[in-house]
Amino acid sequence: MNRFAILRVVAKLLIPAIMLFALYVQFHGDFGPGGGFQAGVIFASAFILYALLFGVVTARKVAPPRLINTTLALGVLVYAGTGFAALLRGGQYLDYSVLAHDAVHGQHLGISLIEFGVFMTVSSAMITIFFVFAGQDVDEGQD
Amino acid sequence: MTGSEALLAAALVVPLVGAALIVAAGRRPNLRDGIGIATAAVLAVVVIALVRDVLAGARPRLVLVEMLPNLSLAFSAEPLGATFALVASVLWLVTAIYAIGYMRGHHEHHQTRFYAFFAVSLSATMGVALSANVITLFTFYEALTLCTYPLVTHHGTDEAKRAGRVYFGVLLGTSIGLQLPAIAAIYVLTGGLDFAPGGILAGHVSPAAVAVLFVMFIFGIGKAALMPVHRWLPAAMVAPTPVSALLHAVAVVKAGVFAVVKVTVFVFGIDLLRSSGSSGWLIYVAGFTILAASTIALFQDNLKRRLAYSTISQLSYIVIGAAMLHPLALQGASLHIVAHAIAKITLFFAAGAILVAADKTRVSELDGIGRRMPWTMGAFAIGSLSMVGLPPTAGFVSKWFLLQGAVASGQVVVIAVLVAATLLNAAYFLPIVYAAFFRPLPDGAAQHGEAPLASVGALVLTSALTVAMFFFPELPLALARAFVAEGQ
Amino acid sequence: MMLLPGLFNYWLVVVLMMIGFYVVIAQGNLVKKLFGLNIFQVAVFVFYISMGKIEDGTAPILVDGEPVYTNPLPSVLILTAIVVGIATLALGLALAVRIRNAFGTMEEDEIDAAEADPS
Amino acid sequence: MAVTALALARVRNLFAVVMMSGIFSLTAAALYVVQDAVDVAFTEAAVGAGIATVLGLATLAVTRSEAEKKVRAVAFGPLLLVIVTGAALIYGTLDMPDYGDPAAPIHGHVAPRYLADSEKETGVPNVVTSVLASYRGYDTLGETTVILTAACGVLMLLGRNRRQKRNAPTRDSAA
Amino acid sequence: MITPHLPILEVVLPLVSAPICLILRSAVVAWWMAVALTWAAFAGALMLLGEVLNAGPITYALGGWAAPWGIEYRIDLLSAFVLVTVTAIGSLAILFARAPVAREIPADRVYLFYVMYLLSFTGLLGIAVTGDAFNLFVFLEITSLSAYVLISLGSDRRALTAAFRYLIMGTIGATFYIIGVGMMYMMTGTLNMADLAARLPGVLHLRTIDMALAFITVGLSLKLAVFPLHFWLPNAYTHAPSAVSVFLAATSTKIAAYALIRIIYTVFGGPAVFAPMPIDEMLLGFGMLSMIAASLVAMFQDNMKRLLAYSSISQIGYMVVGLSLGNVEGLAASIVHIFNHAMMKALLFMAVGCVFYRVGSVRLADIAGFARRMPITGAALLVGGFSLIGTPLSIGFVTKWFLLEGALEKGWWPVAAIVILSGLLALVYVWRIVEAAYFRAPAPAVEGIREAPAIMLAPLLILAAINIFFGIDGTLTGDLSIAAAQALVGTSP
Repeated sequence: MNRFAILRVVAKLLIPAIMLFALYVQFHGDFGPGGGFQAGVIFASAFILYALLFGVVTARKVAPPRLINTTLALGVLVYAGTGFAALLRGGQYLDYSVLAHDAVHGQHLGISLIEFGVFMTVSSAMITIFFVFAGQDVDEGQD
Repeated sequence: MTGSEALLAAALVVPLVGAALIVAAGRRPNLRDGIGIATAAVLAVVVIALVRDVLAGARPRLVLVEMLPNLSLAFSAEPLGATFALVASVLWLVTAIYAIGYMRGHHEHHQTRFYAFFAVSLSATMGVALSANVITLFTFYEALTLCTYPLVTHHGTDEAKRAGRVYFGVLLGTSIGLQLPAIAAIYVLTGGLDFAPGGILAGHVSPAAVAVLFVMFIFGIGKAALMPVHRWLPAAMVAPTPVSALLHAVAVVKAGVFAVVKVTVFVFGIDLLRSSGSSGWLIYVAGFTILAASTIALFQDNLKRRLAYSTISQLSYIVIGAAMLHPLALQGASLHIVAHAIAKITLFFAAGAILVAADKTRVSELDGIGRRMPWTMGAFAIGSLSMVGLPPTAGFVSKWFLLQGAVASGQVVVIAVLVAATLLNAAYFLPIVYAAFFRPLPDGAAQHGEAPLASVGALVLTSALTVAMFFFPELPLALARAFVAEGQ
Repeated sequence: MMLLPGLFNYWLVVVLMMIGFYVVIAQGNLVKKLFGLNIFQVAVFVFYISMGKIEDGTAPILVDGEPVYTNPLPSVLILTAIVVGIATLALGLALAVRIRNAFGTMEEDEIDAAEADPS
Repeated sequence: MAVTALALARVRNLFAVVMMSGIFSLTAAALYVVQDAVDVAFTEAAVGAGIATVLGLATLAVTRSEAEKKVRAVAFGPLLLVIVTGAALIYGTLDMPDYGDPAAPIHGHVAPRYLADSEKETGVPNVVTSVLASYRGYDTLGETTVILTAACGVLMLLGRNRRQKRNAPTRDSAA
Repeated sequence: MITPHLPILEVVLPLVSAPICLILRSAVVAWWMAVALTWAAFAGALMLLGEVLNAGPITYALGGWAAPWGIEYRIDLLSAFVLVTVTAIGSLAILFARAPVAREIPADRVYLFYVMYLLSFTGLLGIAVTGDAFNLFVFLEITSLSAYVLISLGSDRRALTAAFRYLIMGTIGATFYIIGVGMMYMMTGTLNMADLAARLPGVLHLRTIDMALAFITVGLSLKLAVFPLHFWLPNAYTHAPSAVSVFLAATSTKIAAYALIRIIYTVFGGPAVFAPMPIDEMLLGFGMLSMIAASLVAMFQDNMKRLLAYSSISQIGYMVVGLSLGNVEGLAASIVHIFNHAMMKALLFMAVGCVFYRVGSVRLADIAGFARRMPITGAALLVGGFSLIGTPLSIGFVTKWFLLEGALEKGWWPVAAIVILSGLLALVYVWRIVEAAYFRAPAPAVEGIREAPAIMLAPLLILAAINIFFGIDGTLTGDLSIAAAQALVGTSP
């Protein structure tokens, strides 16, 4: 695996950068292109890169499937929960305007929340899917 | 709910309750058979009471449930239906007694299932007889087909299953394929399906449509066994004899001709058919069926098959009676429902008794059997006379009216057919009687006596009824008159 | 492409769609089918985006003084549709892997043959 | 693009197919940028060129397949179907407004309100984001659910611990 | 607080329950949750139906954005009726599912099965209530994706290829659908169904709109499995796990039929749209072909599930023919058949599932004579069979009656004849099952089996009761569907 040494070093530098970029995309979505979905994909690609270089087994240790599963589900729950929050505050489902004191603020909060939900689900879904695919070899090898 | 409405409901429910009780008592044969007879007796009483009410002018009506908007399962009693119900219920009582002797004497299996379906079939028959609209009639007509299927295939042999398929295929095929669309068409054309005096189609349809619908109905009612949709009836003869006797001489086939008469009179209306002239062909088809079936019967060696073809031919008497569109002929048709029922059931009972006691099914084996089984063959002789239409039997009465109707409406063809059919009937029944009594027993014939008492008692009773109807035709005649009066 | 007049853009999209469609229905390899499906869908996405385009428009990120924006709605729809597309692709590939494990092949005709022979 | 697509249709090497698909997506993404749909372009690049390619390669790696086994003649039945469908589509385009026509009905009904009011109503300058997340937020919830479905589905189909099942004799339910 | 938000809760509650099950990872909890949610959804659907009957269509603006800008839920009589149907099936199938799922699915995946089930259920509900053409697509895909997975779980490896083919065909169908929606959007600038309906008449003459309708129709017909587009269906239903066959056979094609009715009648305004395009004749033709061809194929099947699958295609033909007649009766036949067919097919697949559970096979030769050992299952099969044939007093008759009425009202005798003929063919293939079940000597595999467990029998009996009850008293469903059909046809200018 030594021949990957350079790659690994570069990757170790790159991966935090990619994650940071993902977060930027996440929060910049309001003003420029981007949003939860794109951020999720980018975030996931950081993991995928990690898994490619260090092996799926190691990657699974960093991000245990169980945790990923939970965030996968939680993302949808955050999204749907935002809708319920709106309901509880007397608005229609997913009506963010009621979430804060004034409508625009509420919208902003709501959009951020659901974008975060999307981010969680998308990133964990992508990681899950990749791990499962890439894990095929590993799992078979263990037989 | 008035008294007669309660009777109407009871007529439908009693057999069903009976069936349930029969299943419940399945493990105790004596109790089960007792329940069977008791149910039949209760039904007979109920129907007789109902008939009395109907004769007194009551026309009870009962809407069970609305199946679809403007389409309900409804029942009512009018004279023709009452006649049919009366025949079926009284003869069921007799058959119930007979069946016990037969089924036990013949060691049939699955007797509980048999009796239960028998009772359910009777309920369906009552539904047909007492239906107040075409859709109810159709529904119970189909139900009757379905619940007699297990009876036809009772033996479970390959032959029985094959016969069952023919039975099922022809009956359901014609009814779904022809009758149902005709009903739907009538519904679309008139917006209703209730039977009404004078018919419901008048003024709604063109003569051409009347003709088409009439054809669809006549052949859609496969149970009337008009040629060429008669094939199912001989096939059904694989069933145990009580089934052949009650269902394929009385309930099922009469449900067919009953439906033909009822639809002719109360849906199309005599006047409409007469004015549109779209029913004339029926006389020829029915006439052909009478003669052709009689001729085929002549060559059948299997006794039950011979009886089956005889039934096909006799059913067409009723159809021809309806087709003449004449009051007297209609009375004849109504009477013939009764007359043929009691005579034919006698004949089937006799055939069953011969099978049980002597284990014989062929006409050619019956030489001299009258000496061993005098009661059975005596009853058979009476039934045969009635089939031929000779006095002093019921068959004479109905044929007389048919003939009168034919004369009055100037239908020479019908007269000719009736005369020819009489000769043919005589030709295929009387030799049996002759052989039974006057030919010597073949050598080495097995020793046997009469069939079980229950069976013999039953067939003696029905033969007595056959004769009685000749001397006391008041009740069926009154019903027939009331029917014709209502149909006008 | 922008310079081409009238309906040409749509026609091109149609051609793309049909290439994808052809790959889906005519090709035997399961993976190839899936990627054909992908092309088919992407072509449809292009179709949507094309219809949202407005001449001399700019991306719908509101800035002061820009009068004409491209229609944002198709973009939104297509964002959703892309996600659906990748979901379908992932699932399809997963199925393809399972099929490969079960049948030992990813060629449709070989699978058909294996199915006909139930051993 | 058409070239890439055609190449994809003809190439037999599956590795190349996946790569072609990636290139195709990238081209599409470029096209989106040209058509002012930057968000979509971003996504297409990330998904079509990124994730889809990676997944495709992973599949190929797992199944250890490289090329289609057979050379296929052009299948005429499907070709005919495709031509008919394409012709129908072309026929459908005939009444379409010209590309980029500002007077097209699509620009006249619903969209202007988003452009005019969304900033006021949601405080988000990127209209695509505001429509996606707020006006049509429910679609996006559905979309997230689709992703969830796919992830669960893949887990279910290929997840670990499948070995017991695979080694068990596959019972032939139909046989 | 709940009542005004019922339309959305109806869909979102099952939706959120799926990820919750995913987190909890427990098969038992997942099952109970699915039961609770489906039954709650059923109750909600009934309440919605009551509300629609009392107060007319309900609309619900999601996110508080008014209709053409935001996504709107719109529940009219038809939606409510379909909603009740789907939730009824969903809540009964989940009861049925537990035992066979425990047997057919590996234990560590069972909770995922219920997650998928709930998602699929959510998707179906979402389709039924949405008033937005694109939103319909999104939920259609939720249903479809989960359906692919569910089907692929069958114990036979052919389930995998069946699911794959379904995936390809289903995605093509969905893509066609969005092509059509895109064209409509292009010409009208809106995606809201009601808004589309208002704006389409102005552009109905355009070729683009013709093609939009054509593509949507073809796309949905693929999902619907109308005759030449049915290839995915028989394998999918045959090889899917029992519980999945029950659920999908009873709901997925029905929802596609609903969507087709919705698009043609609500969006395009009903019969008027048929004038420039021969869509109705084509649908009529293919519907009739479905009815006959699929029945003919069904007659020769030895695998009961496959037989039923082909019969489904044939019954789908009824719906297609009904909606293509373009009159109230015909449309009512389609609508009532959505309910009727769901009920009868669920019943039949459940009965077959019970047999499979005990006998381990669904081939006619292997299950011969089972009805004597499993009298309740046998009787249920019989009831379902009669419904398929359409004998009076069964729900199948209600459909057939409406259909005949619709065809005869237009004076289309040949259509009536085909309907009748298809019923007769149904008689043949149903009777093959009945004969095998009752009148054949018991097969070796049948010896010594018991009746299915109570938890499978309970939904089976409920369905059988529904089949009989609504067959005897069809006024409720009949009136509802006629009212729904009138509302739809009445919207046409």
